[in-house]
Amino acid sequence: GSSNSGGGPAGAPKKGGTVHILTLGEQIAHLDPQRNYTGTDMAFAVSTMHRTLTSYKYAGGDEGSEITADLATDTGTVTNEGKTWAFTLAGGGTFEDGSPITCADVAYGVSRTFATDIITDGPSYAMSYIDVADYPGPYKATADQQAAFDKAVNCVDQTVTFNLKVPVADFNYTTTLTAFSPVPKALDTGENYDMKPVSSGPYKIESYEIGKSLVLVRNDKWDQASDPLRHAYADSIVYEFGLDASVIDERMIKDAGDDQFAVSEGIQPENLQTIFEDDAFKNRRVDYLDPFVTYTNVNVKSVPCLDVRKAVYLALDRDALRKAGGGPYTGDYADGFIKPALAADYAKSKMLEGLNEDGTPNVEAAKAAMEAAKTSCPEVAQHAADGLVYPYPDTPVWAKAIAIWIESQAKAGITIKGEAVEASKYWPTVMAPDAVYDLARGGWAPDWLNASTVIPELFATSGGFNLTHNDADPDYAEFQTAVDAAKVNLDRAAQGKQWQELNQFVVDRLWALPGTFVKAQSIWGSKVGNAYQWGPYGSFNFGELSINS
Amino acid sequence: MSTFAELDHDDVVIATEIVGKSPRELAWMRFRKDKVAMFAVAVIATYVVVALFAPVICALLGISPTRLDGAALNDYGLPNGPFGNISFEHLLGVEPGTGRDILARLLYGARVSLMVGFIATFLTTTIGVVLGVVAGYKRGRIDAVISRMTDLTLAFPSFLLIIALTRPFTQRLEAIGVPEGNPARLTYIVLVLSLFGWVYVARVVRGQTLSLREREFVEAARSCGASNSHIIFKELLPNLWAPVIVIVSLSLPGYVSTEATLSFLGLGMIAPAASWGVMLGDSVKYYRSDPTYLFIPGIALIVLVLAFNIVGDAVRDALDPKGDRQNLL
Amino acid sequence: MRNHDSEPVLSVQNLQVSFTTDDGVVRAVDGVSFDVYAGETVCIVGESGSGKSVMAGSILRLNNSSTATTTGKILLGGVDVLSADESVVRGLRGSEVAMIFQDPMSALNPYYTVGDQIAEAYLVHHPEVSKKDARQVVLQMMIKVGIPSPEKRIDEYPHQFSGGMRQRIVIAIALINSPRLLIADEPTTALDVTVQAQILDLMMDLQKEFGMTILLITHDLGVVAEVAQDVIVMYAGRIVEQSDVEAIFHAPTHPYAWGLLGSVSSYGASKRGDLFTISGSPPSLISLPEGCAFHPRCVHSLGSGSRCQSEKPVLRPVGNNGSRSACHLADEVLVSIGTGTGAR
Amino acid sequence: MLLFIIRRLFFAIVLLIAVSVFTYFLFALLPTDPAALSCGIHCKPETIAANRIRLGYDKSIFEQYWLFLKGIFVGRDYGIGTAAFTCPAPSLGYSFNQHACVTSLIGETFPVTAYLSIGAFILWMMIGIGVGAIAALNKGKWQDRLATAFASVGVSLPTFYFGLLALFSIVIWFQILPFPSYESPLDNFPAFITAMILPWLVLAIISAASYTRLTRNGMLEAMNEDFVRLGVAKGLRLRVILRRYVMRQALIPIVTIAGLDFAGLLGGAIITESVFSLPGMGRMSIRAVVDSDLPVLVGTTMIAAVFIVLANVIVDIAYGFLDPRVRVS
Amino acid sequence: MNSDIALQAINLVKYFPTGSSGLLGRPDKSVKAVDGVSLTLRKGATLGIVGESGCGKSTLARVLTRLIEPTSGQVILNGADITHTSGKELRDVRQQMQMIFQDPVSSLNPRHSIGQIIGMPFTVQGQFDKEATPVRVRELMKLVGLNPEHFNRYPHEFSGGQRQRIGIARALALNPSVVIADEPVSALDVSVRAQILNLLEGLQAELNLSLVFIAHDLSVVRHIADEVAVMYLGKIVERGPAATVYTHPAHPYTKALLSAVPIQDPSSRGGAGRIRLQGDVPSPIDPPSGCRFRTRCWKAEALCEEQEPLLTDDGSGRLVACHFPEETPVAIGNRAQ
Ligand SMILES: Nc1ncnc2c1ncn2[C@@H]1O[C@H](COP(=O)(O)OP(=O)(O)OP(=O)(O)O)[C@@H](O)[C@H]1O
Ligand SMILES: Nc1ncnc2c1ncn2[C@@H]1O[C@H](COP(=O)(O)OP(=O)(O)OP(=O)(O)O)[C@@H](O)[C@H]1O
Ligand SMILES: [Mg+2]
Ligand SMILES: [Mg+2]
Repeated sequence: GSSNSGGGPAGAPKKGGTVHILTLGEQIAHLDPQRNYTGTDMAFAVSTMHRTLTSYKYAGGDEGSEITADLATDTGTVTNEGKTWAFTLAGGGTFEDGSPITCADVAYGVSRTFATDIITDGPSYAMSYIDVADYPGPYKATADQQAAFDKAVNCVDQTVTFNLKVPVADFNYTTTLTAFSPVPKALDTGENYDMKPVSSGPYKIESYEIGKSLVLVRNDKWDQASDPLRHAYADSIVYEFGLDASVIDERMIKDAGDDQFAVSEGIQPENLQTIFEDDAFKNRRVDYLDPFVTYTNVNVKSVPCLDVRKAVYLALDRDALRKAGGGPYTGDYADGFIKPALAADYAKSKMLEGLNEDGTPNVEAAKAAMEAAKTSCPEVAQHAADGLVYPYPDTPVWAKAIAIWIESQAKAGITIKGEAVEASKYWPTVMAPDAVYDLARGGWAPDWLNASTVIPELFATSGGFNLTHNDADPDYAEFQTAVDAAKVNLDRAAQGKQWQELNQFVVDRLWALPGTFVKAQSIWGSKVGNAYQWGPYGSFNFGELSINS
Repeated sequence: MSTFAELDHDDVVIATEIVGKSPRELAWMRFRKDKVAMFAVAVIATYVVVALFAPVICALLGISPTRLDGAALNDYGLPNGPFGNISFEHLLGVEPGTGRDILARLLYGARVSLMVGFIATFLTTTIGVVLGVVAGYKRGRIDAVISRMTDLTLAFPSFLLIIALTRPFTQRLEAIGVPEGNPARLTYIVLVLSLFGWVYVARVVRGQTLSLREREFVEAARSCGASNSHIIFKELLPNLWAPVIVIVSLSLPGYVSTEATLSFLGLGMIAPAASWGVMLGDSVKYYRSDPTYLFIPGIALIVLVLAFNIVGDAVRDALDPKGDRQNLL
Repeated sequence: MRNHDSEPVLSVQNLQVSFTTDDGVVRAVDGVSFDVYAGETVCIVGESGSGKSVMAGSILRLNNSSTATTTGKILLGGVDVLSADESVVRGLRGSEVAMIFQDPMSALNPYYTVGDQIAEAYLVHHPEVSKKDARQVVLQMMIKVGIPSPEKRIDEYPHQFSGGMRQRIVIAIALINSPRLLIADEPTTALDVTVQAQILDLMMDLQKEFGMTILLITHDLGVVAEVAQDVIVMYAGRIVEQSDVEAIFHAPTHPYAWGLLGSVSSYGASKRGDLFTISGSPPSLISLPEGCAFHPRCVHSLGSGSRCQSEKPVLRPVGNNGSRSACHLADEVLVSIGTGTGAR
Repeated sequence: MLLFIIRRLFFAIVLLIAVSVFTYFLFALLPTDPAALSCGIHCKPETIAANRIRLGYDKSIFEQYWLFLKGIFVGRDYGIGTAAFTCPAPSLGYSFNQHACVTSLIGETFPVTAYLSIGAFILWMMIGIGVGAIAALNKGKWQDRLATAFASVGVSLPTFYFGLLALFSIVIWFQILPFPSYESPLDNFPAFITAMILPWLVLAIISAASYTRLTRNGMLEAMNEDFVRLGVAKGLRLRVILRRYVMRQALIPIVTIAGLDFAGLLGGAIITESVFSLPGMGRMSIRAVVDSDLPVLVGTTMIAAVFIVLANVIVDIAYGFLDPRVRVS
Repeated sequence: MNSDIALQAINLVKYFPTGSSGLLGRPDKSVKAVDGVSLTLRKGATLGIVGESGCGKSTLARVLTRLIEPTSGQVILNGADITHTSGKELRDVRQQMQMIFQDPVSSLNPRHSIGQIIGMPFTVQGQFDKEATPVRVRELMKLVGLNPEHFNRYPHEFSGGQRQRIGIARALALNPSVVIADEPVSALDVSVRAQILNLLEGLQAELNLSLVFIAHDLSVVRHIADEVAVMYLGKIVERGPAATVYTHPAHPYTKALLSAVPIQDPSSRGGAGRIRLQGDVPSPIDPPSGCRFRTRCWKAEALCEEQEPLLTDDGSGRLVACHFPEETPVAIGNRAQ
């Protein structure tokens, strides 16, 4: 359970002031709603600039994970056995130029997702769900293609209807993504929309300089009455980019000047002791479970031997890894890939026998497993002894982690060949179809509170983040069938059960080795109010931050 | 007149009063008098020896640069004891996060840092001296070509290029058979440092050669029928050691420092290998929670670089004592 | 020696200059005393390294290096230069006493026009004069030292001048304040003979015009013969002989002076007349031979165990023409030369 | 003189073209595929192909270079269909990562780098020459030793280490300055100064070192010049001699090197900008390296080269003004 | 070809390109360092060449020794044209003809011991022999009056005169028949100068060398030369038997040069009839038209500007390039040779 607390002294948040966000990033990955697909950035964009059809409640704790209407009047109507979803706009919303938000703007926004040659990096749900073929996006579409799209996503008055290829039980969760935000066609600048998207929320961009700052000011065309969710306490929000991680922590600890009005995006492991051992920070720090689960993918194709996978898992010094990340603050040892926060889908799974609960390696058991492997699959065992290729992002943190891997696996007679990959190019590199590896790290947060955004994504061949090559496993067919069944099950409780079983199915086969249910820590300035962690995104609800004078 | 051969027996008497010493010996004599410089030499020698025998020393002390010591860390992953857990077991404490022994990592790191420094210096010096001498001596077209190469090399923002090309070129190197990982990276660093570094050596050497070649002993050698290679290698080169030694001693620390910077940027050595750069880059984060760690690699580097600088200055003074003649002010 | 009624312009008394070096103490000037009287031209001759320049430099305290030790007295118009305040010495430099150095190529500041440099020397001792007036003075001076079209050349830089012309500029700098004493340290050695002749003539003309006293350092005896009244011969940091010019050329009292004269060829002599040589080379100033520093090269040396090898000769009057000599055997040498048996 | 300048400029342009060719081909032939990198986690072969077209890497390298060159003079079009747009001349390309024309990106970041460079340059010249002069005037005394040590320590510290150390100690331990946070001097001058003073100092101290050395040696050499002796013999004051005779000569080599160093800085003080979070060109270029943002990389490299080459020309011309001997009549 | 002639130069010209123009900075002017010089050196004789600084003496020496290629003209050594030899042949030429240099400091490699320096000719000629070479070097050292025990010493340990002896020993190493000495005593002290002059003279007699002796000071050449050539601005203005030239110079320049040398006799001070030349030597880049000396010549007339005087025999075995030479007394002309 997460200890999610609201920040600052009690009492209703006040209006006014400037909130600062300190970050080491050089820019917001994407401000273009259709390209925005990272937790923090979505929390930021949704709460300040990009209203969506549906959203999560603006609250901390479990309540924050509840779906609610935003632009729409309700959380959507589903018909046609889950294949048709309709949302009616509540009306009254306006863009920053004063023009009203219409159904056409929503449809246009969605259509942009399809222009993959410009609109990169965004989620692909629209493309996989919406029932249209060969649509190249609005920029290049011929009239026919556009007409086909308009049929799939059609507007009648202020009601937008999505016609889907497959039944999607929780499509209204999908629409919480900014990819379903409206974009006024007349103001679309394509490639450059990323730098200055048109706001539909309470704030708009005053200036944006990559590597320096993003300044949001109040959008005077925004009407509180039309927006049931947002409060927009602060007068302006300033994102400060490109700061050194240590410097951010230091500024937060020092809490001087404008930094009293600042929040940062996490605490470096080396400073956790300072912040969590000192009561001076009691009211402006939080330690919470964020949506992420970390794990290690095993390439089932190149390590087609359960004994070897077991040996690796048993030999792994998870305790050392956790310490390197800040001890218990790194997170809890995971027992699978579904976090307890996904209450409907989570059940404690039965872990590998011999795995120490305290995270220390069980060298004896690992050696035994290796011995067993030498008879059950001698070639794979030899491969493990020769060296398992493990690409990792070339960062200081990972430099230590890989050292721990190498050192702890060596004790069981397993060699790890670390391969440093430039951090920014890590994912494209390991996800390339021809990438060579035996082990690969993974970390996943569900897109919404349904393991349908976890198990199929991570372990089905169609999943966007399957690094396990598990189709080489003879059991894969069985798994696939079960996943397909679970996906279209409209009975949420029964579906949850199916996910639980599938989770156990993967844990048993060790297609991936569960790591931790990640915990995160945050600190905010002493004058910042309303600093709660927003569950679905695992970050502050930036738009709701307030300033206590 | 008596025969001319007899003329000068008095000369002989006088000349014997001068002690027979080669210029090199004289320089060495002067150098030896500089206590600080001798100490610096001792420091460098210690570094080299310690780096060479790192495995032996670690074995003797029972430490290892890779062994994890979770017991030396607290729950936050920070060293348990005061001063970064300096103890008998870990003479310089342990690395936060992993508990690896800092002394052992420092010793092994010295190998990388010194290797980069020495090899890069060797390469730059060799290339620079050869091209510089040839350009200065041959003049004409060869000089023009080398000078244009120099101009072109200098026109590039070298550090940016070094950074930008690290990954792709390491991959290229791996593709052509350099062992993956650190060997490839080391090769790259050394090569790229040499690629941009030779220019400075070549410029100095060319300038020196230009003035040397006007000296009559070069002409004398030619008038005896000496080949170009004889003149370059036997006549000119011995006279270039002085400036070259000075450049070497001043550029070597620069290379060590650049390696450190690349490592800091995550372009240096790959885990679990240690290099001072990796350690420096890592240690700066701990200035609050483990300041001891912060200072250890920093001091190690500064002492080395300082030693080289002192030696470089002293060598120059020893080789060129005329700098002492300050007549007026 | 001529009689001098007046006070000497320059009186050097027991001057010693030594430099501490890595290899030992260099006794560049080792107890030198002499007087220079108004209107005279005194030449100092001696081999390279015999301490001429160092001695000359001391007169204006130019050897202020941290490694130099200077003792003795140098009286310039009643002021002891060696103990005087820096400001007093600065007042003397360039106004009372001016210097010309050997190498005109490097003696001029390459970064300023020659006009500026001459004017600078004038203005520093005439702060009340305006730049414009100073320029007029400089032009006058340039005409005096024989620089053609000075209006044009005044604004040129030293590198645009030939060696002879540069030396003229240096002379202009030296003379612009009409100094009482001009110290010229080998002013013509770096020049060609034809130019050397021009410069010497110029200096002598100017001496007449300004009534200066000149202390001329040279190692060219021809030059001495042309201009000197009094001659000082230095060897290894000491004065070995001081005589008037006639005496030096006709009756040298020191074997070194004698050898120096004999070893120089003059084009009047005929071919294949073997030159007399002083064998060997000058001693190291760090470890001078015991006794007379010249004895290892001296044809008259009395051999081992003699005074020549054990006792430092002092400079003393010899003969009857006012010469002073620092040779134990001065009188004998004089006689032998007189009879012409000294030459081998 | 005019002909000389024209000739130098002509060579500069030739050199720049060579640099542009080298840079362009070097980066373009790298094995990394920017198209594959631009779509992150969700790369599918079709997306990569589409991206390649979007980024313009589908064209041949020669065509790309031609477009690049043409862009400099007439601007360049990007995008497709209704989403097309233009980067006006002089266009150095378009950054798909930063969604901006490279020229305007450089226009935004360059002032920061320029302020940083100019301030640091002034400071380091003052410190370097001042300390060097003190050393020269006190040769062999403790002041000299101290200055030499300063010079050695200065060059021996890697910028990132010294920078962070300075930042932590001055801002955190001694709390003398607030955390630097860049503001344009036109908006908030005091904030600008407080943000810049530390990076200025750090760069200054690191770079001043070699100037201390140069000044010291240059002055000592100058003091041995005959013309300085003549200056003393003229009766000039020490101050005048130092200024007009000694410094004037010692400064000439310094000007040469300072010009090039300054140009090097203008090309991006990469590490300093990163450590102090200054939104300058250096940090932008390192970001471009990380993102494989080739247009920005090529652009910044070119700009840096322009500065270096230009500085060379200016230094050459300045040389003529400083040293009348070099002046071409 | 006269077998009595050791070295002959025929109309030698050496121009050094200089200056710059155009975008590419190609040289557009040239220094006319040697401009049509013809010489003959008889076997066993000494030819003195005098002239002021920059008149082209060293350039001439370097062209003669083939250290640089002449722009035009011919060099003939012992009957063979060596103007364009190269490779092996050139190396043989180097054996026959050697050079002694002006500066005793810069002509010896400070990093080499005396043994190495004097042995260098053997090394570069490929005649180095572990046994024989050191013996020969010691012989040479003795020959020039150096202590053979100093074999392993370095140049900086020797005085100027001794260094010049080292240079001479090196020049003699390969037993050359012709030696060209480029101002070998100019940098030496008066007292040492005489030693070297005597040494050279003695060696020449003993080894039957043919010697070209270059100096800028007529009085030095006087003692050693049989014949004297006077150079002015790249050209020879007067050439002839030493006795004739010294006692009865025909060219005004020679006359001026002689009279400029200070006479070592205080009694003849301020003597009448002394010629003082005005001004400096003009630039060799664009020398005066006609007679090059006319700008400084007190006899110059319009003819001198228009027409270049040719080097012509005035009947006494001496050649002079002047439109208005001094008269040569016939008696003296006959006395020579
Ligand atoms: N600053 C110094 N430090 C050490 N030794 C010095 C210094 N200045 C001069 N000497 C030495 O003092 C001696 C006398 O030198 P000085 O320059 O006076 O000779 P000189 O007679 O002028 O010779 P020259 O004819 O070559 O000019 C020389 O041996 C010289 O090396
Ligand atoms: N390599 C060269 N390039 C250009 N000019 C040269 C070169 N060598 C000599 N000169 C010029 O040629 C002319 C003759 O020079 P040279 O050295 O032969 O004169 P010199 O008579 O030997 O003079 P000195 O007495 O000074 O040695 C001079 O003007 C000189 O500047
Ligand atoms: Mg002198
Ligand atoms: Mg010459």
